[in-house]
Amino acid sequence: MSFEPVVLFFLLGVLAGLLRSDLKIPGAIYEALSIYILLAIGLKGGVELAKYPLGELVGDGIVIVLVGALIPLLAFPILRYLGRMSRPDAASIAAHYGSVSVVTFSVAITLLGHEMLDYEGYLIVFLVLLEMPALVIGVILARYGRGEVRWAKLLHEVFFGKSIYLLAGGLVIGYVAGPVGIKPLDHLFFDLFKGVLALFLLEMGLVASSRIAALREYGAFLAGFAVVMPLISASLGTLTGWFLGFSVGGTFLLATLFASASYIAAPAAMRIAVPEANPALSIGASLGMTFPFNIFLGIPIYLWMARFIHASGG
Amino acid sequence: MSFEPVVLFFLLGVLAGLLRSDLKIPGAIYEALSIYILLAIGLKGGVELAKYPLGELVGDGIVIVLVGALIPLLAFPILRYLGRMSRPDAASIAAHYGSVSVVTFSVAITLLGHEMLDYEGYLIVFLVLLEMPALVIGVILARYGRGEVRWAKLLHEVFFGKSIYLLAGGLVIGYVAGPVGIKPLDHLFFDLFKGVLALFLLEMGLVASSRIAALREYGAFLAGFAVVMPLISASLGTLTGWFLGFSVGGTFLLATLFASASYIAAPAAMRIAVPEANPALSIGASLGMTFPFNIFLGIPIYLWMARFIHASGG
Amino acid sequence: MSFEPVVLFFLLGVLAGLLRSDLKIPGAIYEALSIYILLAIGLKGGVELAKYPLGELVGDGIVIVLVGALIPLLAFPILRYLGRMSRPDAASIAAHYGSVSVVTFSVAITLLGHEMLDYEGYLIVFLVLLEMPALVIGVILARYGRGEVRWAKLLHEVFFGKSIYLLAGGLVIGYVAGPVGIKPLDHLFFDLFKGVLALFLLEMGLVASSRIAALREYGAFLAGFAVVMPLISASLGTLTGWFLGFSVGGTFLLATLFASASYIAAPAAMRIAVPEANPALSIGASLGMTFPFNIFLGIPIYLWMARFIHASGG
Amino acid sequence: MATQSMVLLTILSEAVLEDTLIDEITELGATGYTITDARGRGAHGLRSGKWSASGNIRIEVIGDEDLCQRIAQRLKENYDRDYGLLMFTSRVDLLN
Amino acid sequence: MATQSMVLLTILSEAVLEDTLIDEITELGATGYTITDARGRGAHGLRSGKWSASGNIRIEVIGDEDLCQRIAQRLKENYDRDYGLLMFTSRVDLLN
Amino acid sequence: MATQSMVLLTILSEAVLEDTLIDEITELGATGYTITDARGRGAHGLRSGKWSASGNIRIEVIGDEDLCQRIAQRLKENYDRDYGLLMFTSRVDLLN
Ligand SMILES: Nc1ncnc2c1ncn2[C@@H]1O[C@H](COP(=O)(O)O)[C@@H](O)[C@H]1O
Ligand SMILES: Nc1ncnc2c1ncn2[C@@H]1O[C@H](COP(=O)(O)O)[C@@H](O)[C@H]1O
Ligand SMILES: Nc1ncnc2c1ncn2[C@@H]1O[C@H](COP(=O)(O)O)[C@@H](O)[C@H]1O
Ligand code: NA
Ligand code: NA
Ligand code: NA
Repeated sequence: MSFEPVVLFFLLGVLAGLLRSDLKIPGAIYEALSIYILLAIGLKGGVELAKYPLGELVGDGIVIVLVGALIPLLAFPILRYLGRMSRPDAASIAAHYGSVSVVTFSVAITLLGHEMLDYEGYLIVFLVLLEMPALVIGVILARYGRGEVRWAKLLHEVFFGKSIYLLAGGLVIGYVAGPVGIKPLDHLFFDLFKGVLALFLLEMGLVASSRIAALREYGAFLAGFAVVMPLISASLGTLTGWFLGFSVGGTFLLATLFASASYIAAPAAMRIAVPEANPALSIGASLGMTFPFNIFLGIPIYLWMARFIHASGG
Repeated sequence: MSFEPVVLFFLLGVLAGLLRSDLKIPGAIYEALSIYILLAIGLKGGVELAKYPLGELVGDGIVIVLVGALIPLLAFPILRYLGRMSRPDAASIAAHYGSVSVVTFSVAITLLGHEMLDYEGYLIVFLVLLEMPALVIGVILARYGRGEVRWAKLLHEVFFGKSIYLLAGGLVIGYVAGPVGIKPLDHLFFDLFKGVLALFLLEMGLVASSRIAALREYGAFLAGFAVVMPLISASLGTLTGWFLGFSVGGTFLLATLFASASYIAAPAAMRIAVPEANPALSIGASLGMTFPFNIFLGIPIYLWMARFIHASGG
Repeated sequence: MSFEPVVLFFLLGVLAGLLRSDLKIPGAIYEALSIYILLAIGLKGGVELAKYPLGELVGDGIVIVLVGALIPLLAFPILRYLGRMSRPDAASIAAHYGSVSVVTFSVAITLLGHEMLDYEGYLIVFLVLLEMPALVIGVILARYGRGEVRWAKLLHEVFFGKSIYLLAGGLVIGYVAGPVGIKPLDHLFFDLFKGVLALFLLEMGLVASSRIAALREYGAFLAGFAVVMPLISASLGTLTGWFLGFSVGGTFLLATLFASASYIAAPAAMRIAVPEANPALSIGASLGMTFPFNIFLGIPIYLWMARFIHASGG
Repeated sequence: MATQSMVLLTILSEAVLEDTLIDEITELGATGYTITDARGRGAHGLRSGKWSASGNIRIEVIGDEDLCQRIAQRLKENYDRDYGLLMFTSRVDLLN
Repeated sequence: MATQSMVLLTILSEAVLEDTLIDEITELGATGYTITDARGRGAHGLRSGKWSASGNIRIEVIGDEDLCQRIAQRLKENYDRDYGLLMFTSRVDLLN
Repeated sequence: MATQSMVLLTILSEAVLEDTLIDEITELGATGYTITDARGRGAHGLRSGKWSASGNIRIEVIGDEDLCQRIAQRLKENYDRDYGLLMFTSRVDLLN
């Protein structure tokens, strides 16, 4: 089985929350861990990106972004008409599922190391590129035909919100400095990465345990959505990766990217741009349900899917 | 001499406090450092434990826990009748000395690395196992014959208080993941351990310097107790280790475990379960006196004791 | 060109501030990063110092401290008479420029590693030794002939203020423990140094971006001073290093030391000792202008100066 | 603008009691509360906040006279003897 | 000692609104403000402060009756429906 | 429930003055105080709390009218000119 010990830290955090342990990770540490993870992933992506001729990536990039943009457009009618949710809620949740989760992605990369599978390193760029269209589509869905949109605020939040800003900043620094220039930073940003990820998952578990309760209040539909939607998105991702001729590792990563839902960047952006949406719903679904589903069950499934399509599709 | 440079950081902290330097380690950092140390020690213990057949350890374990339970039972009458302390104070202090200190233990392990001595790795488990009986005995001593005990709260605090929870959680994760699974976390949790311990000792020094004053108010008896009690406990530990056929390193570690007094887990539990005890007394003694005594003088003495009993007892 | 990737993190921080990103580094993390950097530099200096016979360094030390003391004495009349600043403001700014910046120094050391140039390791000691005379001279300049000086408070702040205290404490521990004793701390304090410096520069960038505005209010004179003064001081440092027979690396480091201006230790000390000086002026100049000037332009210039004087002065 | 006269109860106590006090306050019917981290000194000595167990918290509860009285009564009975605790009320005008 | 009677407006709201609220307050003419980090519970549920997006802030503004009324009015209109928000005033004597 | 009418003095000032102000307050006879970390803006400009030297503190002292006046007087004389400082009092009912 594709088992990754770091996810045990998530369980430890969830249990601490459910058992009402007095374990708390101070807010300042949470901020520091997420700054670290965003920068480290960005730097890694930038170093990888430097290995490829940028021009050749444009075609693949457009395909990936376009297919990615289908996800919120698919999620919205499900939520609005099947789930009978209010328009702002449906739009906000759709934006969360169109966005991506850096931590889910990190767990997937960690697993690839474990399984010694290569992957197309520049995929990290899509952590940045998939965020923006999803959020913009979410806002359009919420506002279409009614009231003005705070576009300036939203776009500012999308580009200069700390998640995207740090990821993109790391990408640029990694790209400019290259593997040699980054070398002295390797000890901090690469060697320690998995350990820090473990600590971050502990924190995520603590937070998620309080979100599971919130989710329960909103019934079975949302919980079901939070499990089925990632499977749909992952299937889209698997097909896209295979269509673009990616390796097994790359196909798996793209599926995971599509399947993951944001719980850091999207909540902040939606709170500003669609404030009438209830954040407990979107965060409850993405963090309380989809995130644990992905790291425990989804990721092994997506790896199996990538292997299956490569074996049979050959 | 068995000299460990990390203890100089403790001195640096104490001096900063005494000289009224404006050096402060923010609370959030203190929390983060202690979460790190508890998890790292737990993980190390779990990995070690996986090397032994659990069944064979049960016998030794029972002996150690039973002898360990003698410590608070011994300390209580000394404090109550020799020291004329109130029943709750005597009981609370007894519980602190029956409990153990993770940091003292870490300094001892660090010294063993320095001296290149092996030890029975599963001893780390007793950081968890010795805590519980000591705290329960403390509460019984405080309450015996008077008023009800908040058992539910106490037991919750004992098992799910963050110290025990993180140690035990780390143990389980380390045990499940094993040396190979833990490998990618080594950079964070093992390589950096000693450096982080140095920073934690700096903080401990700052805190201890403010506790020494508190201790002074309560006179010579408590200060004497805080030095003599560890020597008694360490002797018990040395005999027990030798009786169980431990190596020199293991005997020394057990002596240090017994000799150490808690200043993280026990204060929190006693504040809830025996609130009428004055926390300044127990923390003053354990952190202001016993902790520095142990890391500067006690640890070299206990190592000498272990070597002596092995040389002569052979 | 002598380009050091870590300075890109400073740019990232400045941009985040100017673009009003919501990126914030929590205060507790800022404190922790600076404690780390001060201790790490101190430890490194102590280990280096242990390699030299202390006695032989005294002569060089006196020369360096005396020349260093010229800097505030030079800066004061420029600020007071050319810049028409109030006496307290001129004195406080002079003290900042007489003091030194640990982070600028760290960037310089990092560059030497990059360029594989050796240097006289004990120069780290002057991070401590140059601070004191500059602050005392600053206070005398502010108070000369008017009102009493809070000497006790000032001297306490100078010696036990956390910057000097941690640097000096690290020096002593590094010296006492020596390279072998420090070895187990290397992973934390040396391997991670450059990565932590990158994070600290990110934070510095955030802070500096808010200071640049403050500087603008006070016009061109101060901005000019903040660029010209480091060049004067660096020239003094280059000559001194060359006169003392330092290597190219050592000459360069001394020039950088002289050229750097304090924005951690000096502001705290001046706020206590010369409270009527406006801190926005001194911090605006030293952090908003001189610090970025030094790390982007100054440091390459000073390296060129050191090489030039060694090539031609041979 | 319509305002409503209410009572603001401020509670200063030990951080270790946070969950316990919140349970009491909620049980007695408060519709909300606000907590900030604090440090300080009082009859129970210095609470420096330097390490986790030594911090204080500052709880604010807005409610009617009766609610605030009941909360203060309960906390006084259960915690005043053994823990650092200070409580005071003032009149405020609620604006929303 | 000369004192001046003023109004203290206390605003409890979501941390994510910090910059926005400060812009509003400044625009309406406040000469200053003070912010502390907080957590709490209210009609919008638990705001645990456990992670960045879930914290509250507590803003204090000292001003005259009129300023405080205008600020409260504006915030009520713009944020009360969609965000956690509680505002109250009290009389204080300014000492400097 | 027996209550006692007291004065609450709130002091907003620079974090760097913490030890100094506490010494003054204690010397003048306060039996206790409570401190929280803060940030803000006033006549001395923005104090963002972004880095150590730029934070504010918020000190609360409960005492009688006279004590609070004496503290305010002393702080005004010694620190008002050169440091960020704002002080105000209000009446509170002490409950324990
Ligand atoms: N006179 C006072 N003024 C302001 N805060 C106080 C005062 N006395 C006590 N406190 C606060 O209340 C907490 C508990 O008080 P005590 O029970 O007196 O130790 C202290 O740690 C302070 O934070
Ligand atoms: N009754 C109350 N007493 C004190 N603080 C409250 C109260 N109700 C709400 N709050 C605070 O105001 C914030 C927003 O309130 P709400 O809009 O009711 O969710 C909460 O998160 C609390 O911090
Ligand atoms: N009008 C105000 N309302 C609330 N807080 C203020 C006000 N003016 C100043 N402050 C606070 O008091 C501190 C010092 O004020 P000042 O001396 O005016 O710079 C500021 O940093 C703010 O935290
Ligand atoms: Na997605
Ligand atoms: Na013990
Ligand atoms: Na200088």
